[in-house]
Amino acid sequence: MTFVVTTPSFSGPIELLLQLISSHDVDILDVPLAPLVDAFVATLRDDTTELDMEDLSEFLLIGAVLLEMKSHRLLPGPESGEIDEEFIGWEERDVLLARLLELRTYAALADAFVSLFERASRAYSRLRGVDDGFVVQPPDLLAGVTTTQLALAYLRGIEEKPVPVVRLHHVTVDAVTVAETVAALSQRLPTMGRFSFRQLTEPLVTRIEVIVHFLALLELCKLGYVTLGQGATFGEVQIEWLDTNASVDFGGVDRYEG
Amino acid sequence: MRGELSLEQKLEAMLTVALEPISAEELADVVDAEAAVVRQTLADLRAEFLEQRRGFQVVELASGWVMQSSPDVAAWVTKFANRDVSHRLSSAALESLAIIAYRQPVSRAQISALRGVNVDGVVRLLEQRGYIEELGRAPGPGQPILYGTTESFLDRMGLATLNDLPPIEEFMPPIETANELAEEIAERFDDSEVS
Amino acid sequence: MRGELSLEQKLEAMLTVALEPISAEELADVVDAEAAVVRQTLADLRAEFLEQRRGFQVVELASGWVMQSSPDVAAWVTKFANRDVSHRLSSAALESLAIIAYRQPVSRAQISALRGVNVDGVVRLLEQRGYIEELGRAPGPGQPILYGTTESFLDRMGLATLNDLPPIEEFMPPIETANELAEEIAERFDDSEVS
Repeated sequence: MTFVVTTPSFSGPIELLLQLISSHDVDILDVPLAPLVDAFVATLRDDTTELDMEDLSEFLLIGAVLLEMKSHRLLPGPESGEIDEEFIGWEERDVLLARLLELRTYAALADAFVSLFERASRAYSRLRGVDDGFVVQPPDLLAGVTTTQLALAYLRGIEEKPVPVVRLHHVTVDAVTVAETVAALSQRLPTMGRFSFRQLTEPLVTRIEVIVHFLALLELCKLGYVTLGQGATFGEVQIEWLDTNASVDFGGVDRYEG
Repeated sequence: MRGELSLEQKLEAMLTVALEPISAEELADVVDAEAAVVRQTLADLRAEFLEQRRGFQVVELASGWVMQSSPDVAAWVTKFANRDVSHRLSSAALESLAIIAYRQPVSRAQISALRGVNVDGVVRLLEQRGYIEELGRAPGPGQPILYGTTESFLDRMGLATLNDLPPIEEFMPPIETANELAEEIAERFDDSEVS
Repeated sequence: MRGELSLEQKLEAMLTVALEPISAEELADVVDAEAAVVRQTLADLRAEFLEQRRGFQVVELASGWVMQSSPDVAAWVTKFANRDVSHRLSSAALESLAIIAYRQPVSRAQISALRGVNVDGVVRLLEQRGYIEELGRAPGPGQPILYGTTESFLDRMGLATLNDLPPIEEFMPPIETANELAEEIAERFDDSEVS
């Protein structure tokens, strides 16, 4: 399903909103974003709607893009860092041209890289090594290697590599619902004191898991079990469990599959 | 037929036997010669094998010198080489890799400012595949990680040093393209001002 | 500058790359030539390398033809092989060794799938250094060699048996334990589908 949003200046699917803003047909300054989020949360809490994680991430993505666009419009002056420093005083279109030319250059270089890679990968090195019959008494290459280092090397060795195929068992592992995560967190958090979102999500592997944790925390915050705070803009999100004796009521937590 | 053994002979034997690239210094150490002499001899050998159009070549990679089959003969060799072909990188990944290679040390924000899209995923992929690594952190707010290419990147490109990368000037778009682009941009700007 | 590839060039490349001796018939099959012609060309190559006093030679062994270091240079090859490498194993080699230790019996293809890179050279090195050995062959297509660790590996790690390896779970974050489990289950499913 797609999210239909209603604002004073626009009513329709959120993707369309983004499209219209991008093409300057709607001014982002005319679009209040808070009601969009409220509507989103309301949809989440509506038991009768079924959501999948893709729609959810889609909304979050579009929301983030809108937020960024709006903040760019609201904040004075460009802040894009060093890249643009050398171009101070240039017309906007000159900067754009310079960037396009540079990009074309790198795209051409990327092609050159491909031929270099291909050529190099067609050269195979020798595997035979020293022939039998040589007295080889090499030093012990394992000297000083502890069993712990070996175990850690194993973990590095099997670390998830980018795999171009979709393996179904990942889905099984990652199929954690927000409701389940709320339940799990309400067990863990009371013993953890004050900690950051980064600490909480450090061991998580996939982006979906992190998103699910984030949503679960928002849930718990809305339900009044935790406080979320941020010291500075872009600072770490700090999480603290509020001392409450009430047990967590899962009734209000939406159940959607990951 | 004994006689003195030549330096070429010793180096050839070692490259025949080695399972990993070896630096000129390490070879020099074993054969008891100056590293500079070893380097020159290896360069001569490389030229000699190339000129004789042998099926093998001596090459300097970032991690050292190796003897390998000549890429021209690849089609005939795969059956015995039985080695996996290098993973393909997407064009987005290749472009980011090119930016990193030529602008290192460079932060994700800088790459993404240039490419106009978020590059977190691509940078992570390049790092996992061993093409790039952290070189350190930039001073200033947020202390962003600075990336550069790895030795393994050069090895896989068949290059010894970053100086062997193709010169960037050769890849800049010709002046006509620049003019065309400039016109396109001007049109687009005018359009948006009208609407 | 390409032009036709010569028979010499193709044969040289194949011998450069091959791990095991290859028969003239097998070589002839790949290059699409008469075995007699191949045999003659190989004999000529052998004579040529001998005459040029190269550090490598092409020889016919009982099981086929190989390219190897020339016997004249044996003393230097021994020195090279025994050179005082202050080295430890490279981290790539150590990772492969660890995978073999924990997953044995395991094939090269399996290790390579886990590590995401080719491991032929590394496995060969570990075998030559006596840390791993062939345990047998897997059933199924190609009958790949299965590797395991040697007694000497246990000795050097100070372990009595493989059971004394530290349990890997102790080093894993919980999520990875779950993934690991899922992978094992998936593998078991794959196996049962194959067999």
